[in-house]
Amino acid sequence: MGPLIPNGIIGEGWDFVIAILIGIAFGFILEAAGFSSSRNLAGVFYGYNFVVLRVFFTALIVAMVGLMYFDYFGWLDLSKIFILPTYVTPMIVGGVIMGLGFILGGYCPGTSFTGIAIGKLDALFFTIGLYVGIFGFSLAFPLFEGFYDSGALGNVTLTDVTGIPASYFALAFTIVALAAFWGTMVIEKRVRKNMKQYKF
Amino acid sequence: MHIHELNPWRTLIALSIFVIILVIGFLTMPKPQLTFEKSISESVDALEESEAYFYPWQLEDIINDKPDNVVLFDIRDNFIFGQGHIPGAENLSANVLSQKDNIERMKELRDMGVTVVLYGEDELQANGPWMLYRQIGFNNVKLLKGGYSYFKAHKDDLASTKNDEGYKTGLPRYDYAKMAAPKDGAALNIESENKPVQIRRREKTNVAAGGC
Amino acid sequence: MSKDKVISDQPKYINPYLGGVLLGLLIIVTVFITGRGLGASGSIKSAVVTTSSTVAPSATKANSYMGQFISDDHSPMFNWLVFESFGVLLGGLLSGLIFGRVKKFRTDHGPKITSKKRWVIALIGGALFGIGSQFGRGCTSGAALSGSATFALGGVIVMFGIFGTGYVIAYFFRKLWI
Amino acid sequence: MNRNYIFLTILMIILAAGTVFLTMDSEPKQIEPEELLQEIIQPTRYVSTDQVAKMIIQGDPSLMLVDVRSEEEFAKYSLPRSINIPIKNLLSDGNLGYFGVPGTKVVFISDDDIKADQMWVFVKRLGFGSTYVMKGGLNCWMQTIIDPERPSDDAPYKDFETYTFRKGAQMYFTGAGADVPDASKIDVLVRRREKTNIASGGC
Repeated sequence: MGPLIPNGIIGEGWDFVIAILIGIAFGFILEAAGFSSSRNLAGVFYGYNFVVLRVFFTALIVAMVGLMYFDYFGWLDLSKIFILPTYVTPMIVGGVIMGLGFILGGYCPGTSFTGIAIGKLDALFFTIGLYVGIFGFSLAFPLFEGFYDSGALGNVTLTDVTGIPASYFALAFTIVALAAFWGTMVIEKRVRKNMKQYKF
Repeated sequence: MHIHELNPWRTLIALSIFVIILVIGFLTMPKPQLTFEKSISESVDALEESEAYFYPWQLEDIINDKPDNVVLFDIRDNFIFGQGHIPGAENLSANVLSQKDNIERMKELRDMGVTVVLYGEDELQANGPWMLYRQIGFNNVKLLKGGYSYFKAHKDDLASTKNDEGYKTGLPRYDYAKMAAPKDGAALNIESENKPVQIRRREKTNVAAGGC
Repeated sequence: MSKDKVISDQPKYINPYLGGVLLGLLIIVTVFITGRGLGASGSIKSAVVTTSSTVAPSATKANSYMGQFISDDHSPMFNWLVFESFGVLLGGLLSGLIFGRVKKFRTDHGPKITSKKRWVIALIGGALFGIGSQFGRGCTSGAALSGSATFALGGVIVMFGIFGTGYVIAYFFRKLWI
Repeated sequence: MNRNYIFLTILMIILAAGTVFLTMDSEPKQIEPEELLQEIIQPTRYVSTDQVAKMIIQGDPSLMLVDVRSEEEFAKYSLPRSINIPIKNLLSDGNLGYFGVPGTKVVFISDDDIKADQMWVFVKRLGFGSTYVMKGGLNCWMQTIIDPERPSDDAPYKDFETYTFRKGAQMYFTGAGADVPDASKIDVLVRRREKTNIASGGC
């Protein structure tokens, strides 16, 4: 049955309507979960607020498990969905740079949009920074064009690389995530004892 | 300080909805009527089992005694079946094999321990359906060696076919290499010398076509 | 005791696990409908390409990076991710209105830094994130979350890259936040 | 309240563990038995020896002959341009890579047609299309192509056409520099009539 649009069940014309609706839901969830505050987001690295870890990993395991069931029911053909292409070294470097940007900026692109929506100036500056960064990247692109395309493995999944069935990864991620949830609950309590209240 | 809602009851509701969707998925999942019981490699090996075949000389007992534990199914179509078939055989045309009630019938026969013998005009015709039944777990289904045409040719003396090679398959009937070896032109043309034209009454229309 | 009372009067965020479950379901729905996951940084890229090609069309086309996102049929803004990001803005606004968090412009910053300093740092952080997201083929939502959810190797690499680095260097930037 | 979290944790682990059992049965991709049965009862998979001979002579690049006999037998005699995949080796040595190539027609060959048909069923079960069985197998090949029987003189004209083609094919495959028995008829073959039913006298 699914994915609906690539399979032509929903016409291409609905693409952008659906995009807006999905975006609204995405933005609502991010904002409602507290992702519109950079202090909440940065808290994950300092142990006073693990909301990022909780939302992120809960979403990850629910989506992973759900997609596997959907595939099994025949509702969704996992072989037809878009798999992010893998470029090993650029992705590691990109991840490291993004980690640095996350600590400094306190947002990631999606959350900065919700921050702007409720009037956070730092979110606005972060978004401007994003714009500047991507523009700078484009201008300097010829310098590292070779590096950008290095380590290409194509659209591979974990199963393609390791040969281990996807379900084992889903189970492993779930167990690690749940353990992290219980662990961070304890950490958060301890760290918060010494913290001042902050406004949001 | 608690800036997040700590009570997880809404989470529980959300996850329950997710579980309900999954349960619906399980319930509405189209359950296949048939599934492959044997893997490909198992099926390849199973082709060697002699108990999977039914031999022409075994038919004699069936025709004379009409035992309850063996059923003959003729998979040719109804019209050809009407023109002649093995005595006691039932017609089950290939194109109705996958119909639900026929599958049910096959399951019943399997559960009752009845051996089902499939045959077609020749062995080839029934080969596919027979293989499919074996692969989906009907181990009581056998294939009649030689098919109906062999039976028809030998129906008066089935017992003697025990020693006949005629129905066996998978054997070279010629020495291919020798036969296909380059010949000189003369040898080839001996048989094709023009004979004087004789007007004869043809016994069969397609004799000349040289069927195998 | 009184302090707790003040807090309980304030609007709360939803339970993080509820947010997670909903977000997970949203990813499933998104993949189910569109065959691909969520994303955010792609819309900024579209904005960059659009402004750049408006200001200097030929230079943009000549740029080997931006050039690949230009097509003659339609503007780069006419893109799935741009519409989705627009929806994110609306959704954030909606949630802010419902929970009473839409107020006048303000800045979140750690207790030890000023708002102005926070802006500069946010700008630098954003720029870094922008560069990183191009190398990583997506940001936290596009690559790390949706990518990992579809078991893509790249998504997992980016996810560990971001959070791993974050924890390693968090100590050096603690003054910004605590 | 903590009890609820424990409950959520357990629920999530059960859901995730459930996925491990889901994927157990979806090993190599194969078509549903009903679909296979539908394919099996179609007689369109059979091609005659004449058709195969014609394709070989014309050098049809889309033709791939797969001989399913044993290696020894294959070594003794095989059709030109055929490859050997005994049924037992179907799943090994990357042999599956030969099938499902767009634009090719795979024809299975064995001594008679049963083994080839069995191979066809397995390959079909794995979901590959464009596969055929040479009816009658090599025995029929010998009878019709290598040693064709002259039709009786009052046989229909079509039989003679078939015979002429087979005679030409005989020379092609045995490499005999024979005199053309009836030169005008061979011309008919050279003109490559696409639609004639050379299969008329078949196995």
